[in-house]
Amino acid sequence: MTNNGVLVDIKHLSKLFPMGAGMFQRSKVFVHAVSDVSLRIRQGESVGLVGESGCGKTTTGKLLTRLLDPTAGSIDFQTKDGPVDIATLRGKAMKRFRRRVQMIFQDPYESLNPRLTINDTVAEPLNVQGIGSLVEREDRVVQLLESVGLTPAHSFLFRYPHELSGGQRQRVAIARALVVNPNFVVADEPTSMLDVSVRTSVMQLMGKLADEFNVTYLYITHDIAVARYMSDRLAVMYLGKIVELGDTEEVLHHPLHPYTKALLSAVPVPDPLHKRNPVVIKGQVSKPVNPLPRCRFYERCPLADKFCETHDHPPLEDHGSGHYVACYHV
Amino acid sequence: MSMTDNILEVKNLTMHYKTRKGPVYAVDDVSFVVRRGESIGLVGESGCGKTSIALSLMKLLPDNAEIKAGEIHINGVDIVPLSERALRDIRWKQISMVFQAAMNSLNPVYTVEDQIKEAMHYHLPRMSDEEMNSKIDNLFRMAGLDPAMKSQYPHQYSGGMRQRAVVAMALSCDPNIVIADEPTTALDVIVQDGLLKKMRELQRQLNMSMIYISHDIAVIAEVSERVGVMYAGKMVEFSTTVNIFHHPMHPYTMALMSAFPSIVGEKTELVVLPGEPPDLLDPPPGCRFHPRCPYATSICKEKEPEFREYEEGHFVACWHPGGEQA
Amino acid sequence: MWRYLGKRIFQMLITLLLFQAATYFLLDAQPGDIADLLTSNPKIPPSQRQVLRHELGLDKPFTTRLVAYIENFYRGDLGVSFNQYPRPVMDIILERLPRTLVLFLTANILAFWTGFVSGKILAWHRGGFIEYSSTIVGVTLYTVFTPWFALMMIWLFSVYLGWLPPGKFLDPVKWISAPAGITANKVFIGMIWAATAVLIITFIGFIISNYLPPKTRPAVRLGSFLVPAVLVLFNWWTSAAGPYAWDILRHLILPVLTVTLIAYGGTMLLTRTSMLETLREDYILTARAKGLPEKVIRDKHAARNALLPVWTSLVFALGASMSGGIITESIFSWPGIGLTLLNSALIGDIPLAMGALTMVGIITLISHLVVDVGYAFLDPRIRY
Amino acid sequence: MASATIQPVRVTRSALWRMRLELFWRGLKTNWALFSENPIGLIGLGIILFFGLLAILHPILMHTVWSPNIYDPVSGFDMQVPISPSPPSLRHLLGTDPLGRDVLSQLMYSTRYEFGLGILSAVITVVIATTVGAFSAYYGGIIDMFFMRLADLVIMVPLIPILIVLAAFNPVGMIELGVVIGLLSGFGGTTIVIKSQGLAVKVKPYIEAARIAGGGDFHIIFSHMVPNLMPLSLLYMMFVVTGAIFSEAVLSFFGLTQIKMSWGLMINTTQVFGYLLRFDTWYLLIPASLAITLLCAAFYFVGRALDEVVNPRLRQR
Repeated sequence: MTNNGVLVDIKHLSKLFPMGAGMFQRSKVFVHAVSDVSLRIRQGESVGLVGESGCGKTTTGKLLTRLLDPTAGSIDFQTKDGPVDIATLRGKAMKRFRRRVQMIFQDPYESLNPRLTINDTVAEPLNVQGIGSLVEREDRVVQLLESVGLTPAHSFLFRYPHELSGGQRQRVAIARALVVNPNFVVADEPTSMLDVSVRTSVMQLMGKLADEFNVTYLYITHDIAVARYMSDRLAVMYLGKIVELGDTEEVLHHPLHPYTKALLSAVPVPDPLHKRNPVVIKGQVSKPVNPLPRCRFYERCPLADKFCETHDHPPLEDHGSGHYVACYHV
Repeated sequence: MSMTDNILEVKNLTMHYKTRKGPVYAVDDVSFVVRRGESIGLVGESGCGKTSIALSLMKLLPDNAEIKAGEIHINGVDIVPLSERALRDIRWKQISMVFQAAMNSLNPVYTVEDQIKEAMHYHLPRMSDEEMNSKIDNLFRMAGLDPAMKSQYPHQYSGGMRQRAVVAMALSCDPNIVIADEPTTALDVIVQDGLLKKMRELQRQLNMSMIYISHDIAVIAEVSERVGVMYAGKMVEFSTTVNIFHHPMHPYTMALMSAFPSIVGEKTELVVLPGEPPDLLDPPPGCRFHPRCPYATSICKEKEPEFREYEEGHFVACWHPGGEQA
Repeated sequence: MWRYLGKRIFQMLITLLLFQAATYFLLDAQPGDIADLLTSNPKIPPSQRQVLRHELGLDKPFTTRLVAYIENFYRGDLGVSFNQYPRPVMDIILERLPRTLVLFLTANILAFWTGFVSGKILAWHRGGFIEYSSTIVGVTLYTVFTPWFALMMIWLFSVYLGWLPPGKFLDPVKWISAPAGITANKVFIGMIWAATAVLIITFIGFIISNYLPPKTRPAVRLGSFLVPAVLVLFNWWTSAAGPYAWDILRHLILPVLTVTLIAYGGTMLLTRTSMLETLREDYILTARAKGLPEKVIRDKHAARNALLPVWTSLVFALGASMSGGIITESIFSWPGIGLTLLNSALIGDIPLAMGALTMVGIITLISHLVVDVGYAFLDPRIRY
Repeated sequence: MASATIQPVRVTRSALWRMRLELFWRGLKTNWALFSENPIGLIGLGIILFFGLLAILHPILMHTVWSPNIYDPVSGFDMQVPISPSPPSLRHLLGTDPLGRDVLSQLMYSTRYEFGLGILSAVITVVIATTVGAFSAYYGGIIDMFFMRLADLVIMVPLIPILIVLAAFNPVGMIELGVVIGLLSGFGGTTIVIKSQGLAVKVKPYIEAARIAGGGDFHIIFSHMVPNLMPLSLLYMMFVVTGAIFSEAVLSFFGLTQIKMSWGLMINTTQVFGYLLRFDTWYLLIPASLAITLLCAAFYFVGRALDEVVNPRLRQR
């Protein structure tokens, strides 16, 4: 693979949502859901995107699957003919893109159409893109259902989502995402609605299928403990910005950004004897509505000073061995 | 142990829901004791009967639910046979509750102050208006909220603030016991951490008993002194938190511990617990956990294990506690 | 709030304009020109026909006439009735509007209040004989064929029991000997003012009573209703118009009762459903956990929230009630807008029919506005 | 790719539709099981079936037992009945009307047309409301604004007054009436309800999943949105049937329609000949009025019961 095996190259990606715009008036107020995010995802790795609700992680996922169009910046996706900016895709090229990028959603009760059978749901990407003959499609669906552990597959084909448990539904959703053999899958909190015992098996299944199908994951989650097990690298988002990025274990054990430190010390630990560091930040996440040109974390940061107040949001800089941090005080 | 030390005693509580397909035993023969000033955790997966226990403790059961057997002693009084009128005086005054969805447990058309005051009006009729106002201000400050916010409507609060308001409301009549049913499920970690710390602090400060209910064992580890583990309507293990986390005896508890990811310590392989929790309409015979249990033998399929004390203060319902072969 | 109100009123005017254009177009495109109808009407003297043609501008193109019509409407001129020539349509409508409004408002307020209270109580006591029988009553009232129901009311109260007059606005025999100053409309308007005054004083009394200690509340509320009511009654009793007012009142009772009952069923059923849904909410569980008395949970927590969807559905309920009102007016020969609409339509009096239809539309539009604005007061989550 | 060690059992094309039929049947059965738990719904269905039977029976009776000259609902006349209207007798089970026609025959004959009218307007309403609602919700913007303002305009005037004016100046029969009622409720209130439901469907993740699967707008509207809006449309269909039958009866009662025979017209005839407020000629007023009320109530009952099937939140355990 050329380009050092980079599969997705996100450059200065921004997404602004207008607020309170009417039919005939243009809004002057914008929510900066994602602002100037750059990230490279290499072929075969799994990147975890963590942050609190409203930090822009889901918006990033939607931009990557082109459910939303970016306001600025580009997403270059590696294809046979070299990198292509997905925002420019139209028609046939768009359909080809749909075969290569898929998504798994958070809520297994809402992400499957209640009026479609499991067969119809899993075969939908094949049907709408006209891949294979009817018989081939069916073989493929059966094969996928077996792969995600729904056996015997044909006993599931003609059942409806409401006849399945949460874990089984999420397996169906995984099968649907993988049925077109994609290279890149955006998984948006795929296990947050599942119970502990079921969650582990779905996490393990996703790991197994990543090797089997040669899939690259962007794993979006608010649960850092889960992200630890699902990702090789970790990107921490705060108010539309990536504030820290690096090898998962490195970030967990040596967090550099004050926000990451606070976040990690707030995560409860399943060990009553463990003593956590106290959380030092105050206040709560607000919406990034027309943010001032300074560090997004300024109001809550224990290290904030005059320099932070007068300078724009700090750039994401390498602090050795691929550990990037966006802070003036590191 | 004398009666007064045990603020709450649950004995052989059995409760079922009548459904069109037959009775669902959501709580089956559950016994435990809560001491004064102690915090207890109830942990289990969805549908294991945690919330049903909470609702039984307040006797706030839906129409199709019925307590079939057992006793619930609050301060020495069995509330199971009590009339609705008599229960009204016990609720909130002796035992109050923080519900799972704070978003929905506040009435959207009244101010938060209104909703706190109305309970105080009924339970503390001799309190003057000024006393009530200063008490609410105090409660707000204790819960970490600005008292100026009390005259706002619930929709003007953020998720974390709303849950704090609900905690303030639960404490308004100085209850002996507070049940918190998944109080932080919808919250972000930093907000969750703040709220849990606050609740723990208040519980110690006011010497209340608390019952935390959660599916998240990490949260339970943070807040409780003793823990009960529920599986399919049964309590399978009950002991001190340290015992449960470091010396679990029931195979289900052991499986839960090794399936739960943590951000500290070595990254160990998570162990998958095969299968899914049973359908309570048709639970498996014998031990309810046997179809998923790696240690199951023939006796597990036939006879239900007794919930008994294997070590001092460590109760387990299993034929092979600790996984050893019997 | 004011901005929202302004926006809504502007929207309403646009809708009204479009509506007028649509109806004008529909009626203009009729087979048989207006001119034909006009010239064949024997009540109009031949010498007047050409003048009329010119006055109505029937020779001009459609759009010009439409613009002229709408312009005149905003000047308060709706043209001249064909049938009651040369009486202006506006005159007829203004005479009949109060009669319809009284019927419509009284019946709907009564129906909403009783329907809400009984629906709330029914939902609280689920199951058993009372629920089933009242559901049947509710559904019967909701689905009964309105003309038949009105006829049954007449049959019961005026033919069989003989308590009330079977229809019409007043008893002509009685009014022949009326003194010169007393006309039907004058008396009726006087009655409306009196009733409004009583209502306003009662309303103020209720508001004031909320700030008083709970023990004195019932007395103040009762007083604020009884004192003005007795005063008004005494005033009518001594006045010469008294007996005539009583005659109108007697004629009013049966139509009001009929429209009330028709509108009652829907509100009652809807309140019941809405309550049952509200009772499932978590805040009801919280209220019960707080150990509040049943009545407080029902009235303060459940019913207050159940009111919201019932109130929104008023948009449709008022429309249905307007339809029911027209039917009722015609069965009782109650000379309001509904009867005017029906009669003018039947004899082809196009200007009058259009005027009446426009009036029905305006009443509906205003009630939609009232519903919307009322909702903003009821739901603190809505702030415009 | 996974190694397919397990030989999958192929469902061939011919078996596929059999499978779908079976699924459909199974769905029908579970829905019926839910519906049949509701006594009110069953009563409604019973009444509808009873009237359906009356409608079917009429042509059969006309061809066998009833002589057309005597029993024709419009032009029949019985020489053996001396005075019309005549009270019920063995020959005329519900008596004869002021013109000497058999009331029962009129009642049965009209049933067919009432059903036709109800179904016609309901189908028009459902097709329009579902399509417009789905498109409005999905595209939003200018399309949505246009249809919603149109709906505002349509619901500005209640159904009965607008129909009175329309019918007074145009010749209106059953079909015209059905089309007009269908259009008015299709573009009016029903669209608003379906659209708001459509907005709830539009934001479901399975719609996004369908887009990521590569589905276009039409695919999403017709395979995901419409099927999820259908149950609600079906429910409103029942209420439209009620509205249509009621409106026709009112208009015919006022004598505004060009319909030869209907329940409303039967009452109109009674009124024209001055028998309305007489209790001795009850057979002229009550059968037709009762038929209108019962059939309207029946469809309303079925709608209410369907509501509990469609909206699980209303279901009692």
